[in-house]
Amino acid sequence: MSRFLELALEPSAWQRVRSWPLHRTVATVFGTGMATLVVGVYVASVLKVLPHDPDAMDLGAVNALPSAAHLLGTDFVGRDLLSRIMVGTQAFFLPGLLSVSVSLLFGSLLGVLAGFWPARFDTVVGLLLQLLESLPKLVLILLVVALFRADIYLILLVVGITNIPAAAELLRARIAVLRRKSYIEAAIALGLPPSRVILKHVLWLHGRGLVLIQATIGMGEAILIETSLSYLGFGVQEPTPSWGNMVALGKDYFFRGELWLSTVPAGAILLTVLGFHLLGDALLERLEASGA
Amino acid sequence: MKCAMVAGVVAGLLALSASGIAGGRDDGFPDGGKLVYGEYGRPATLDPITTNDMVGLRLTELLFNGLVSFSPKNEVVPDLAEKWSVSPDNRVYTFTLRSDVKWHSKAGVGDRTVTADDVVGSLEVIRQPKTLTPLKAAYELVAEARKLDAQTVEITLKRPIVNALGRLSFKVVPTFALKNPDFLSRDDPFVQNPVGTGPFQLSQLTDEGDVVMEANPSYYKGRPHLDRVILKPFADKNVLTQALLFNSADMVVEVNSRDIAQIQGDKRFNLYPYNALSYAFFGHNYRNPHLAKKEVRQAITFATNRQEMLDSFYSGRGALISGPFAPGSWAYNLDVKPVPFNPARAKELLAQAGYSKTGSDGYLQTDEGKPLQFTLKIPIEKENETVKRVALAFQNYLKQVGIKINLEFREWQAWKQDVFVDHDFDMVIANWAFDDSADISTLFHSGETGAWRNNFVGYSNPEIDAMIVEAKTTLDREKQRTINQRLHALLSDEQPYTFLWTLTNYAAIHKKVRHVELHPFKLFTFADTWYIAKKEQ
Amino acid sequence: MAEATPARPRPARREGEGAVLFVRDLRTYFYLPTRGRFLRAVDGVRLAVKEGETLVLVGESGSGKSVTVLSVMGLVTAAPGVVSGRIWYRPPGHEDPVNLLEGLERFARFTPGPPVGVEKDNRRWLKWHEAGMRERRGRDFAMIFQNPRNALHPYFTVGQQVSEVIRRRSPELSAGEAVAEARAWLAKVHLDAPAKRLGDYPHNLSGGMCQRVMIAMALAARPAVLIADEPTTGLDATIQSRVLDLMEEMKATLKTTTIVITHDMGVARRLADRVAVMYAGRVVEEGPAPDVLNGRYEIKHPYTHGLLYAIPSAGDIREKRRLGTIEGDVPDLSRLPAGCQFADRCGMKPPGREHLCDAEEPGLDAPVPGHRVRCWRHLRHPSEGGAAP
Amino acid sequence: MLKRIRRALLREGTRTAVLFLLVTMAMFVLLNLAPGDPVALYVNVQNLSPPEVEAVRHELGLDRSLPVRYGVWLSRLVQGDLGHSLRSGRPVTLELWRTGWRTLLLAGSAMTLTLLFAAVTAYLVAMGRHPLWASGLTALGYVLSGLPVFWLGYLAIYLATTRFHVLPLMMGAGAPPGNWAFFLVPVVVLGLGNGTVSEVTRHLRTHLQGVLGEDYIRTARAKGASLWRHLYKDGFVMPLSSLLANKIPYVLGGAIVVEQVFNWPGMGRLTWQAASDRDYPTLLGVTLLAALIVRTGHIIKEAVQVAVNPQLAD
Repeated sequence: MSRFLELALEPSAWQRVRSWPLHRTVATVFGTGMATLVVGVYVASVLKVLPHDPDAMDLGAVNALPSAAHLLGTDFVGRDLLSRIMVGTQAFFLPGLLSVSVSLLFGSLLGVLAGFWPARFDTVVGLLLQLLESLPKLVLILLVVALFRADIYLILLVVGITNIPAAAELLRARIAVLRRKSYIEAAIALGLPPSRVILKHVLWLHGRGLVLIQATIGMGEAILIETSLSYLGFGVQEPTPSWGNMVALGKDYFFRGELWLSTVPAGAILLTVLGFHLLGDALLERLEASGA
Repeated sequence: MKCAMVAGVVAGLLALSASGIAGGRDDGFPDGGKLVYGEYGRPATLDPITTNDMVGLRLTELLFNGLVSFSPKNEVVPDLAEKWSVSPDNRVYTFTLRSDVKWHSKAGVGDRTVTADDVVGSLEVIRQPKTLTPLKAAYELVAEARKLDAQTVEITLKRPIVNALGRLSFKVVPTFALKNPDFLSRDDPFVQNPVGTGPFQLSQLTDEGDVVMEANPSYYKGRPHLDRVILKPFADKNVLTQALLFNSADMVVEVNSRDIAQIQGDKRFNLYPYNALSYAFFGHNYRNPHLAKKEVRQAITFATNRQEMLDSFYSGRGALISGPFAPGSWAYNLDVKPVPFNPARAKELLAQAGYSKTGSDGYLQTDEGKPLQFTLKIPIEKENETVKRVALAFQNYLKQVGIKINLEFREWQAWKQDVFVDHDFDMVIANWAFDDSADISTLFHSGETGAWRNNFVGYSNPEIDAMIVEAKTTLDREKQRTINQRLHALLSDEQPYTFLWTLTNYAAIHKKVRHVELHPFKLFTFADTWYIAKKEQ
Repeated sequence: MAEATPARPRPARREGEGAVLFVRDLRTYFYLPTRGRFLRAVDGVRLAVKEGETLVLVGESGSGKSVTVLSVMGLVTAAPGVVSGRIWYRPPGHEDPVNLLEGLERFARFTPGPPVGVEKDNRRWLKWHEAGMRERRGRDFAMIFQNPRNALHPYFTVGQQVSEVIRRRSPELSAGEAVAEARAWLAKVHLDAPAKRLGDYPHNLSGGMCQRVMIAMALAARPAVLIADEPTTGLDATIQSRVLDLMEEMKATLKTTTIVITHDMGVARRLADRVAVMYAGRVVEEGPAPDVLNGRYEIKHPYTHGLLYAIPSAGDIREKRRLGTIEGDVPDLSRLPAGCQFADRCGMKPPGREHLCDAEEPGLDAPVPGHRVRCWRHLRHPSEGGAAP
Repeated sequence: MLKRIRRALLREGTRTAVLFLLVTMAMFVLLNLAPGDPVALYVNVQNLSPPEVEAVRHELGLDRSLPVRYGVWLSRLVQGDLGHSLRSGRPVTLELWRTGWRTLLLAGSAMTLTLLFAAVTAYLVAMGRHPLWASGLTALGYVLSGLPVFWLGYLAIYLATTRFHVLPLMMGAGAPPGNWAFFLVPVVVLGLGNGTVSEVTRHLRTHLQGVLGEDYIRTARAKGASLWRHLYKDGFVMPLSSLLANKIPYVLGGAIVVEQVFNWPGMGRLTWQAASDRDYPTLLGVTLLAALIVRTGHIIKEAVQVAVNPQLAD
């Protein structure tokens, strides 16, 4: 009860409370919805539940606008856009998860080290993270792609690695806050092994949100990175459909006014990334509001 | 395609080509005006020796001359050499140079004329192992180059060959201007700041990557009409077309086939077709037991609707071909007709070859009960998406007859490694660009199957080998033709390649530029005669 | 604003005779979007502070005392804060008081009781009100906050923060002079080595020092009304009493009209001339400090009684402990019961008349002059005749 | 204060030096893990016999051992010599020099735009001003962050050409005079389309709200002092400086794509070109320069924050 009055003293608090139902609820609902949809579509595509064969061409009807036969129209060799978009989820789904798990795994490891034993690890970990931060993602990816091969898993592995700092920093900050929380100190004082304390209190109680956030951010990024690379010619290669190479190929017809071809996948990207972003931000805000 | 670009350069520098209307500028056309032409990508180097892409090749055409050049009718015409004589055994060529050809006046070069030393030097530089140049192979045929006097050069060949003059059209560079006179490598300043004899001279290389060239006032054929020619590199083909449409460029050397219609409709531009003596093909790796079977190769060709692809991907701008020779070359056998599209026949052939059982997945089965499938390796073509489409369509066609094609896109360097060294592929899609000597020995002779050799499909057939050698060694043009015609017929039946088509490229040039003539792939050979009417400058 | 007032009805003035600040029927509600209801943080508070006297507001946290003064300061700008009522303030040297909530009606149609103040209009009013109040803050009113460490800006030196106030009060002073005066003020609040402190940042100072700086800063404004919100909260015991010493001293020397907010009866004892006890957004008892704080004095609101017997040791600033001593908890301010707000925690309902407590809330009335209380024990319902028991 | 800054710079500088060494090593190892024969870059290997290839390899010093090559390269690097581009033969340093500043111009302006957009939006939201604009801008930020940057670029060009009949390309020598679109459009596209706008905005907003909730802001208002004076340092300077430092890599990455679309002859195109050619020295140079830029950003941030926030001093 008294919390409300303390809140009453700080304007921002009211802003937050107020923005709760409007922004956050909508965001969370939309975000969750999109995420579920994407997963659903992914599963469907894996189970081959598709309106058309994504590779079946119809050179008679290329760059067709939506019709009953092709709900989203067809591409430059008359393949069904809807089917390809559905299958396109496979291009980033697992690789995206890979990159997310990489960044989370090492991120939380480093984060915990730096968070709990700053004296011992802060400098080392910090240096390591800064090393990763110092290398612009895309430059690094181009480097790797040129050196090895344009494999989406490889690319997103790199993305995952470059995302380690973000995850680590988030967790480190959380822990730094939590360590000052009496119950952690108490737990440690009570002689519980720090590892247990970390796992239970930090990772489990406070890390769950973190995982989700990283996941949402990582997925959104995975899609956009793949898209940029497709434009540069290093992305997922035809005929395997990816939203990226669909936009990239569609762009060739852009200036001729045939915007549809690249706008459909671009729209898919927008909705998905938007969904992930909103979800992630909502979660993050909740985490910030609840935490510290 | 890039493969073509490399092969094309080799070819390009050997090829017969036509030269500008000789004689000075008494044609009464006005001087002045500038021409901005858009290229996809910037040239790595600006000299004729180390450059290894088409952009550079076209550029050096503006900056340099060779001993001999060619008329539009493909006759060898004098260029730097005003006359020459050939020894009875066709091995020794003696050139007499013009005495009035000046190097571009540049700091450090001063005002020097072209001498025999330059010619001999250039040849030596090309042949010198330290020099990094794609031309090397082309000049292995030269035994020795000697300077007789300041204006006379004697070039001795290892063996007499047909059309030797054509091959001696290499660009002459001022060896005295090189950092190191006996070889040329890319860290030599010369490659970025070349000095030549051509109608235009390099004035600057802007930070934007534009290559700005100015008229060479003392060009021996007389000052070219255009004041400036500017090469403008672009990073995005679609944007390149936009640049043309928005007057940011007066010329695009190779128009996107999908943009041709739009430009055709535009009153401001002329489209100039030019036909690089080149063709595209699917190469079948004989090391694959299935592809080693003639029926399979034939079936694949029968199953592929090449005309439909040509029409839908290249808007029909080109022609189907039937054999290994450069279309339009004298060796090409017009009596052999391209294999028609006939899936039924393809199925028969496959059945004959022993593939009749169809698996659950709808693909034909091999004896091991695996689906009949091949891996098609495609170089990643950032500059040409259409190749992707061809590959896709091909995959689709073969699916109809029950052959499974796995597409594998490889980054360019890796692709070359796989194809030319490791021979790790079942099929490749590639493209040969030719010189007119119609020498296909490197493509199908069994002795050419090693690493970095051109017979990467591993085709081996004593009969063919014999014919190739015979055609190479004979000096009788007629005999050569008949042999080649037979070769053509045989190979088109053998189908070591699925021969696709030869494409017609289009250059789009603003109408204000007049008197435009284009060389098949060097384009700018006659640029010195182009002009822009006074009022349009 | 002064021009606008003569038109106003004057009963207000007769009531708050001679008061520098007279708050009447002040209501501050917050809209809770999640609940779709209003939170009645302050619900019809009535207060009067006379020239030079010190009024102490006591009550548990959540009783609305802080919000009351913040409303007076006009610091509850956060929409959807809805403020209503009258705050009569007589600037020094003026005859007529001005209503600080001037013009409220013009923006928000606002009837006492549940507000219908449309949020948008309310925001417009707040803007308008803010403009007026900014002028007064730091001149007519100055404030001392709890947790001085956080209340001082970490990025500015003590000197900057104090002299800022001084220059605002008297702009004619040069920066140098302002700093000099700031130094003087720091000396007045017994900050050791004031000259050196001027250049220090808050994080260089101890909590006690910070509070002294806060006090210096507030006093330096020479305000007509000084408001101290829990001045000792967030300090440890010894420091607390020193700060209180200081405040007593300042009260004696400067005679500033002061409102002190505290939950600590000890603080009230030391500083108060008058005391107002707040509960659930209302004043439940108000009168001279000695009477109200005297446990044996018979006129007493049960809640005050509870507080008195729950006086924490000076050291103990943990609210939980104190709350524990009065059974039950503060009612949900967004869903208030019909009768007396304290009824369900009250242990001393008037025998035989308990029904009143749950039926109807008593008004704040004076069984004896100058001492008001809101309790049926001391008041009689219109329904029952005769004098108070 | 100057002393504080100097100390901070020193600290940050040394760290940067260490990082730099690490980066170079990492790069070098990575480059040498690569398959394929670098010689193929210099020459069309098809036309060379194996011994000739070997000769070239030796010529280029590609046959020496890794550590040796690294050592040599590093010592040269210290003297500002990054070797020659395998593609053009020009010194890499020169290439970086002539392209670098363009990319800095592009990325810098874009970054400024991003932060400006975020700052305005965050301010409006946090202060509850012009709620319509606030939510509008927020929404816009989210949408822009969700779209592929090159698609936005194409859209921009399409609109510019069809609606306004200008071609927003870096045209250099052939440029029609006074064509500013070529500068503005890419900057806007990169500035709003680099995918970080929404995140930056959100971060800034929450931070700002936090600061507005601080006691000392309430104190300031109680003093009647100007809110801005007490707000800008903690509310804007601090977060903006760290955001600037943290987001540089993203903008540099986006620049690669945007430069490609708008024919902007900067480092991005150099990178792309080098990547497609396996131009080792250039790639190394680019990566190092990029890292250097990022670190510089951090140094600046460090200096600013120490200058603003006395607590960081000790």
